[in-house]
Amino acid sequence: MDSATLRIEGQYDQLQSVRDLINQAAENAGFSSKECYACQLAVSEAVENIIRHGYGREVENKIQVTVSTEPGVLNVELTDDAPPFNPTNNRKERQWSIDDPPIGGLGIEIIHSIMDDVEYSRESGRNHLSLQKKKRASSESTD
Amino acid sequence: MDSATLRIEGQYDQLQSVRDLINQAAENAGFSSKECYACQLAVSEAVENIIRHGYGREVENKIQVTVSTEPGVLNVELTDDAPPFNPTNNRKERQWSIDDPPIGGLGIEIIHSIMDDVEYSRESGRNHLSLQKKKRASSESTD
Amino acid sequence: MDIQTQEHKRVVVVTVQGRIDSATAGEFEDTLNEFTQQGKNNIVLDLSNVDFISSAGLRVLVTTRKAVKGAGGNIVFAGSSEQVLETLEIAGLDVLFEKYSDREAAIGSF
Amino acid sequence: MDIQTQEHKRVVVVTVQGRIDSATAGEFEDTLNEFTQQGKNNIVLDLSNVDFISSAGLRVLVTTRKAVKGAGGNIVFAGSSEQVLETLEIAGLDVLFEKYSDREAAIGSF
Ligand SMILES: Nc1ncnc2c1ncn2[C@@H]1O[C@H](COP(=O)(O)OP(=O)(O)O)[C@@H](O)[C@H]1O
Ligand SMILES: Nc1ncnc2c1ncn2[C@@H]1O[C@H](COP(=O)(O)OP(=O)(O)O)[C@@H](O)[C@H]1O
Repeated sequence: MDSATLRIEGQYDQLQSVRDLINQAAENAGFSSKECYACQLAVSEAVENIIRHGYGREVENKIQVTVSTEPGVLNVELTDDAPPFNPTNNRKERQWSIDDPPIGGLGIEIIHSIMDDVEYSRESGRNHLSLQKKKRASSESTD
Repeated sequence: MDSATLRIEGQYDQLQSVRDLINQAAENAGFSSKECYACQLAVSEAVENIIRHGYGREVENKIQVTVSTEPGVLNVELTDDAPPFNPTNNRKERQWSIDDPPIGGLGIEIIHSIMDDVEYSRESGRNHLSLQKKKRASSESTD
Repeated sequence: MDIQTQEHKRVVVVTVQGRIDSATAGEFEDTLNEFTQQGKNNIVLDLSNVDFISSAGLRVLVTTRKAVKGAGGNIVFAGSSEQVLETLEIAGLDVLFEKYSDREAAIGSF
Repeated sequence: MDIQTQEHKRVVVVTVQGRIDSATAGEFEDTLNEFTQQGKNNIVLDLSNVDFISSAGLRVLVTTRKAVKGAGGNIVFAGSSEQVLETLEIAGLDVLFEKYSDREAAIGSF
């Protein structure tokens, strides 16, 4: 199992390096380019949320990103010092029509729809978010 | 002095070979590409007129095109058996505004504005139209 | 001569390739008439690949312009070749047609 | 992120290159707001060179769509990258935006 850790300041200009790390790891795990993109998106959503909602503003607060891979599996763990927030709670079923589409609340849904497993824990005053995605067998041929 | 003669049926599908001949001759005379195009246009107008107005319809009536060149000079002579028509007569000064532009009568004006010399004669029951253009000194540098 | 047409919501685009002279002006005219008779009077002409046009072609342009302007439309150019511009200039008719750098800008002009 | 805008008579074209995420969505939104505040509600978006868009970008798309639709306009796509389509699909929002193959067709749709 390969793994890597990145510590970033909680600032939006750090997002791309997080995505680059995730993309590299997803490629290593043998994911299709579509799956690699989806993983970047899910993790970006989570990190954007930590910065925007967790830390509340763009200040110098650290976020730790740890990725580990084995063939066909990508694990990402995000750790931050912001107030507790559990994105696996409070998910409301949304009903929307084309005339009244949702304006917000997309980020968490995106994370859940991309990742196979989303787990949250609060430990030693920190938020830990674990995301796991497994390669789809069917996508091997299409990408 | 180089010269060449082309005899065509008075049909529109022959126009391009006339223009090719003129273009080649104009190039030989050392004309700029703009001048070459203008010569093709003037002669095409004359031949299109012979077919449309002279012979009146697309029938098998011959038109003879003779080109001769010397450096800086292109001479074209068009001969046809259609009823007499002298395109150097009856040129009316046109006044037009942008709201009421001319619909017809452009062909003969185009010929006169391109060619330096336009001469008509009727000989042995044939129309002879002689067109001459001289290379402009000023255009050498611009093309 | 080769003619392609494309209909957008309010604008039709007519793309011509090759030569417009007495041999082909009729077909060119038919294409344009078909649109104007359907009340499609916003016309973009792409003549960037026309390598020869004589007054037979200009006549079509001028009559079509008259028709569409009379119906509240317009006919504008989206790119035209050197040759088309040269013929228009020699005939003194270049002022009649608004010229745009590309099809996008021409479509957007309506 | 790089934004270019082009104003036609009835349509504005906004071309974005790069990434639209929380770092850049604000600038993207400002650009669009500037147009809608001027009553320019027919918007063509060319996102064919956007290589990443997160929900921060989608939010701008959805709010702008709401604004322009409310004002009788629309916001349509003229070409969008695989990545943009993928994000839209994952979010289930791909049905919201008419997609045209190129800018010409998108401009012509108004
Ligand atoms: N890391 C976080 N810390 C605190 N609150 C969060 C966090 N992530 C999400 N939230 C809360 O959950 C809501 C929904 O988040 P999300 O689905 O990403 O949509 P959006 O960011 O558009 O509101 C947010 O508006 C915010 O109130
Ligand atoms: N070769 C010709 N034979 C007979 N009549 C001609 C000939 N060329 C021109 N004409 C007459 O001169 C008129 C003007 O010709 P032209 O300037 O080419 O414009 P158009 O062909 O558009 O009418 C024609 O309408 C026709 O009546």
